[in-house]
Amino acid sequence: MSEDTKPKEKKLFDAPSLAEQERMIEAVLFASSEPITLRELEDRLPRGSDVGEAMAFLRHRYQGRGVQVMKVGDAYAFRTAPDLGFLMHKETVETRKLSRAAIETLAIIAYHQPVTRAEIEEIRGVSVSRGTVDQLLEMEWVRFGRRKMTPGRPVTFVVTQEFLDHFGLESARDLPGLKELRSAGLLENRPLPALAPTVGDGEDEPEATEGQSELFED
Amino acid sequence: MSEDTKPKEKKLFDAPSLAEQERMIEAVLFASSEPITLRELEDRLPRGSDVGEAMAFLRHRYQGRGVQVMKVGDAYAFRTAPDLGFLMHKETVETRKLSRAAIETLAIIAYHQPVTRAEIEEIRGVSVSRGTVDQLLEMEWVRFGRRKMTPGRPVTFVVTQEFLDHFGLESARDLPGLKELRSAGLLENRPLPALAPTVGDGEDEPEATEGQSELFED
Amino acid sequence: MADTDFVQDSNEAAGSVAGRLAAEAFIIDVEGYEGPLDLLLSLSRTQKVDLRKISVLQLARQYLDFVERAKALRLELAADYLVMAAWLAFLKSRLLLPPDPTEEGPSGEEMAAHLAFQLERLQAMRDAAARLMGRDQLGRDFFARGQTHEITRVKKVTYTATLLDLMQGYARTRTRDEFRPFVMDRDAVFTMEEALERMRGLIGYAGDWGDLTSYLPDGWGDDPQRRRSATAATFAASLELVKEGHLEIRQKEIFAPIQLRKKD
Repeated sequence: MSEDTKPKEKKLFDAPSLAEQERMIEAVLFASSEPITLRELEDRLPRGSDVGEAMAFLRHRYQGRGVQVMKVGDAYAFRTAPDLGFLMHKETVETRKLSRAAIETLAIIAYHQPVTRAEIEEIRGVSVSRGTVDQLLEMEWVRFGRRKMTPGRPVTFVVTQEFLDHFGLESARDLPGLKELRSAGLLENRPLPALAPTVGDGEDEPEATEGQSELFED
Repeated sequence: MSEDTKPKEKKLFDAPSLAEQERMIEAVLFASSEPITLRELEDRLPRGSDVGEAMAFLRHRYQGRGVQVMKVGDAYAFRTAPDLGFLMHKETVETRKLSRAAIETLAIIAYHQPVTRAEIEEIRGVSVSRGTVDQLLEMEWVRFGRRKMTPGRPVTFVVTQEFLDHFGLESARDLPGLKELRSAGLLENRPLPALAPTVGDGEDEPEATEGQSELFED
Repeated sequence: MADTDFVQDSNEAAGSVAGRLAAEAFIIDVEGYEGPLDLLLSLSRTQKVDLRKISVLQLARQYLDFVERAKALRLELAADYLVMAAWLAFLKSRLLLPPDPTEEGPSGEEMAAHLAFQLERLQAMRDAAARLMGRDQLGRDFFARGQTHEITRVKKVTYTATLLDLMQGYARTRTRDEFRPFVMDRDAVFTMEEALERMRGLIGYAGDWGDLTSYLPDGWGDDPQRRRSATAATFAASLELVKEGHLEIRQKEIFAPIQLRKKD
């Protein structure tokens, strides 16, 4: 009898219980900044610990939990359960006004669709940056239309259903025409800057208005 | 029949099961080294989650484990069980050596908060060097509290959540021996008899009790 | 008692090696105290009693002895040590002399009680500090998650524009073509081009001198603003036609009517 119990006692003295070993592994794994191998665990835990078995228990314990013990190469680490990865992203939504260039490009696409980049540039009188179009595409307000049957077969842009939804339009044809814009006073709002390019050198006019507004500000 | 099942489905849709909420909290808490408030958890979890209840389950689950859910102020964090500290790599720990003056000042702030510099000086009997308070502020163990409603409206100091977190305290009320000190009158800021020899100018004391009640408010 | 002996001892030993060593130790001690209260607390330990039962009178004597010794050794004591010495000397006299009923201010006992309270409170804070530092500490005894998976903050920027923005934007791009017609649409403006076109059609019938005003288009003569615009445009157009050699123009005197006729 006593001979039977002796080795057990000895073992108990040498190493903590398996449950305790499991706790230890849990703590070490948790606090470590890198995955830990069984070898390293063995070095850290009291001598006589059966790290492999304790690890098996621990892995089992975390099965189906929000975090799991994953094997990374021959090391182990706690990892968020894959199905909960979405919790690790925090989305902050910030609403910004669309840039003037983007609005103008969007407007041209809406009024002239399907329209090529070259046509947009011709209407705007300036080149359209890639970023501007990309942004509109990303917002899903604009998408690619059919290619034009002209030399080079350029792609065209058209507005999307999302665009129409956003602006409360049933179709792009519902966009107010120039006459309506004018009668709504929209063309009168900024006549001088808009006039600038037509004047020729286009430098006198904007300066003039700037000068005036400065006068008023001062 | 269909009317019976509808509300259930609705609820299922609104929020995941409590077990699932627990998993989610577990994942979020595990991922962060900083304590997270219930409020923040609520923001992260699907709407309709009962974060408080899920937290209670989670805390229970980790009782006695190698890692535990600690309450820090009104936030929660996973921390390794204190009894397993011996397993960790000590060399990674470099707690800044605090001077005796800094430690004393910290204790005075913790036990007497909110406390003014003059009050600290009165208790210690020496002037508090700027560096001492700066160090505590820099460590984020101490921050400015409300100004006192006494002449000069001096600023006060209080301890922070980081302080609580560092010392494993749920709240400032759990400071060791706080009750005994209070009942022995040692947290009072007694008015000095005339000809006071001490550094502090001994502001009058409606604040002494106010300070302690604030401990409970927080 | 013991301490007065001590002082005498050191006085006797002054000059000897032992005395110098004692003096050195004393200097180190002085530097080791954080102010008078710290020194008092340290001195109070020699009484080996509970701080509540401390003899403040004895403590005052100990302190004053200390200061005397420092003076004897010509040590510079900080001012607050001397202030405390003065206060304790005063306290000592109050405690020793029978209370003077005419005297104002706190009694010796009250002052002594307060000093005892201060010492006890300082000691309590020191104990509290020790207990605090003796607690399990984060990063020393318990640990935070080593491998954090901090929340990636996805900043999602949504852009908005109103229909008005869109229309204004379009208007901006289109005013290049449309602005000029728009100006002409203003009904009070008669442009030179219009006048020129009109005049070209009319000069064939202008065989004799006729007033410029008779060439104004119908309906432009009544409203002053319209008349002004039409007159100016017609006059400019006339000059253009004169330049081209189609027309002659004259004016008899300043402000007299301008007259035109076809040039053959």
